[in-house]
Amino acid sequence: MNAKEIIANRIAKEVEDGSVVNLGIGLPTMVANYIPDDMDVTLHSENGFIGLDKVATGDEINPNITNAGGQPVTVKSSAVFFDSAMSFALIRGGHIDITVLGALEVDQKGNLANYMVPGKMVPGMGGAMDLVTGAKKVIVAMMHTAKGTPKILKECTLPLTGKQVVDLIITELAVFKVVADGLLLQEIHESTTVENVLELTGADVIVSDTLATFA
Amino acid sequence: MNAKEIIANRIAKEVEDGSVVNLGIGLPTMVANYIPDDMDVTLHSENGFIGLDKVATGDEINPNITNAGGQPVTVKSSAVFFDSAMSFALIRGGHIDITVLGALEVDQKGNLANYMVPGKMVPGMGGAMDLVTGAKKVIVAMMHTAKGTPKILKECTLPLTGKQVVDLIITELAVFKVVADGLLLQEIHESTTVENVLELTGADVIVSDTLATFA
Amino acid sequence: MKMIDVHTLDAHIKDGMTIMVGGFLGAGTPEMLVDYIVEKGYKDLTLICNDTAFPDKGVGKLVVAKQIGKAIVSHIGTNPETGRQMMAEEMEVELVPQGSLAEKVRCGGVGLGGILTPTGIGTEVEADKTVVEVNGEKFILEQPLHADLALIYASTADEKGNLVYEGSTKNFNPLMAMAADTVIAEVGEVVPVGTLNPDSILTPHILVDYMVKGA
Amino acid sequence: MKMIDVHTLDAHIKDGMTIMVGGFLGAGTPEMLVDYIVEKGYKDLTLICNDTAFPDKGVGKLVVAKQIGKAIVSHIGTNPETGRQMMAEEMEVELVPQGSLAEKVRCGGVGLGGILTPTGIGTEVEADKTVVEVNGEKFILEQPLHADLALIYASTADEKGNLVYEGSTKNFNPLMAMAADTVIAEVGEVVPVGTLNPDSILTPHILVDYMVKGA
Repeated sequence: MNAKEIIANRIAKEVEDGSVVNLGIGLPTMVANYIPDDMDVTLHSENGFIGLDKVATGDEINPNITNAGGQPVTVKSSAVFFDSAMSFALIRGGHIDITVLGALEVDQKGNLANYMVPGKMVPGMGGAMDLVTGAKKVIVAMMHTAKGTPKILKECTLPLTGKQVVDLIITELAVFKVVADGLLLQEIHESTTVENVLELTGADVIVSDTLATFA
Repeated sequence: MNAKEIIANRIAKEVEDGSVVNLGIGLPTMVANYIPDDMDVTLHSENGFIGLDKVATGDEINPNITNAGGQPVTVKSSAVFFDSAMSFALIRGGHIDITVLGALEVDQKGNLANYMVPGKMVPGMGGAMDLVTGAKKVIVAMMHTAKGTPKILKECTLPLTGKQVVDLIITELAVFKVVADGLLLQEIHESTTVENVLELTGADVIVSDTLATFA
Repeated sequence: MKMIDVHTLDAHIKDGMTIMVGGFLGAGTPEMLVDYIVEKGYKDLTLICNDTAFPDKGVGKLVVAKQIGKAIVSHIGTNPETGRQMMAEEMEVELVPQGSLAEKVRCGGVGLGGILTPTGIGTEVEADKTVVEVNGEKFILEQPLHADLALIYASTADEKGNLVYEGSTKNFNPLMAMAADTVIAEVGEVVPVGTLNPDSILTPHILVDYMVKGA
Repeated sequence: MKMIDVHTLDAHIKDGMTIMVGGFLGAGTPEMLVDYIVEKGYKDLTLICNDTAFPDKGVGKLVVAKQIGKAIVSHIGTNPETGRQMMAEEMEVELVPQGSLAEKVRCGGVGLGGILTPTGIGTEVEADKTVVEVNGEKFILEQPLHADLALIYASTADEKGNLVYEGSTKNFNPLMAMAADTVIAEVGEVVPVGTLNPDSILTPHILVDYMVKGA
């Protein structure tokens, strides 16, 4: 597995049978590939449905059924379509169990920045601000550093997507839980060391007494 | 025609082709009987649909299609059903052209009282407060007096359903328009006189220069 | 499986609970669930419903059986027993304009802290509520309602719990399905997954905890 | 008849207007109506839409043609031209969290003065907005959006203007249908009145002013 596959695979293990999950565009979307087929997981698509299945190909393509990235997709037989108010009713109302999003920066207070770099790149928050506010569990999925520069910080420098909202940070090197005093390093990837993770992390890290490794 | 029929018949003349109308329970409901069949009028039912037709009888009865009084009704082929949030979205959002309601009291400022008599009778406002707030035109349909006691007053004494909301007051004796200085008497029933109307009205009345009669 | 026997309901109900019950004058009320609560005699319930229906229909039966400590409703006029208990101070009644009630339930379900409505300005509804002025216009801040338990009725469900409400039985049912810790749906018919039109499902299965097969 | 030819649209559009356009990354956007506005070169438009789609799709074409003075959207990342014009100060962009945007449009359509949302608390979205504290929790007061013109897309309409939106094309379309002075729907197919399922119609005909037959 490459780094992104390692992240997606590890995040998939956070998903429980019966849960409702929203996967952000890009890397988070890959999580779906690692959820066991026999598990009853409902994927929510912020553009207006639950029951997202996979990217459509060939005859499956219906221009009226697309995902939050605008791609034609297929849906499960139990899918339900609704408008944007209802889609965010589900998000803000606490009806989504897990949301997985990417990050530009994340910090030890659980702050997340992922929607703009002032003066450079301003994609906009889309549904991310509502997702981090409303979902029961917020998981950040990202490469541990930006070409060696830490993205996990004591305090975010970029405009925030959400304040004190992140529950878990999962990278190709580590799994952190956001706790009161900083980030609790719960797992490291089998290919790395605690020292290496600490070096590449710009936040206060507490190494768990029960530190485990993941593959 | 009896008094109520006179009122319903006169109110029906306020309804224009293409308009959307909400008729309250009781006397206002009778207005529907006097709207010409060739007129395209859409009746809104606050419990959740547009396209109300008439009270259902025999085989027409479907317990899942009832009006705001709980009676089974039939609907037009263009009917649309929705939940209570959408029903009041239409009401509050200004998408209803006319609402016709009964009154316990109405006054020359356009205040309406029709939902309770403290200590005696408290049916509740139901949808009336939203209707008088949101409908483009609010018509009060009522008997001119309560057994001789004026119901049209300088100022309501009962708790208000709405403040400065009434546009027209139509009784078996008169049609009043609520204007800045009081009530403008626009029409009297052919069976009565201005003097009689004034005697039975407890408000400041301005008799229109173009006073007309209705049948 | 979400399908349960009505006799297992006791696991989800207790005295003093706040319950939402769908229906408008009984239309769209889960009568079997209501009957079970009457049979088992749960008491001191706070009831959130559009109205208190009729003495022998819908939630009116709970009033007659003196099981309601407080009712939050828009209308009680069709159930004289509600008025009697209210006057005798045996039961508390909080009257809410119907459109505001719908929005309050919606707020509770969609994660909003409240809405600003013009409905009720200048009336007794203003009392004890915060009035907010926005751009020179006055609005009442109506706060969310949330319940421990929502009892709803749907004409048709699929085996996964997606719900379709026929005709005017929708009313408060889809709103309440979002606004309670536990949602139990009495359903008229159960069909296989994939049979329902995914564009007609107002309540996605992720909102429904249990289902009881109704009459 | 509500059905009009696209070439008669000029009666309803002018420079400087505020327009709402349905669609999510172009899915559910009335492409024919957008193309007509591009063709006729209307300018200084204020655009309310979920996003600015792609340069060659949906409302993205209006951006590329420099017809937008201000865009109120949740996301611009898929249309580099929006970012360029924003940086160059050729166009103003107001970014709104998607769930808040949906509620703002809804408020404009349903007669509410605003909603209180937790989304955006602690972020730059708070700037210039009123923060209201209710029961110790902070919320942003998001105010209504209303437009001069809403351009929406529906898969199927009946001859009276009832609209059914297939799959994920719903998004903002049903919300915008409530929130504009004039509502024009581009429809894929027109069927006789009575053919549509009255429980699947998200936009009742009373909200639709005109229809154009789309591709």
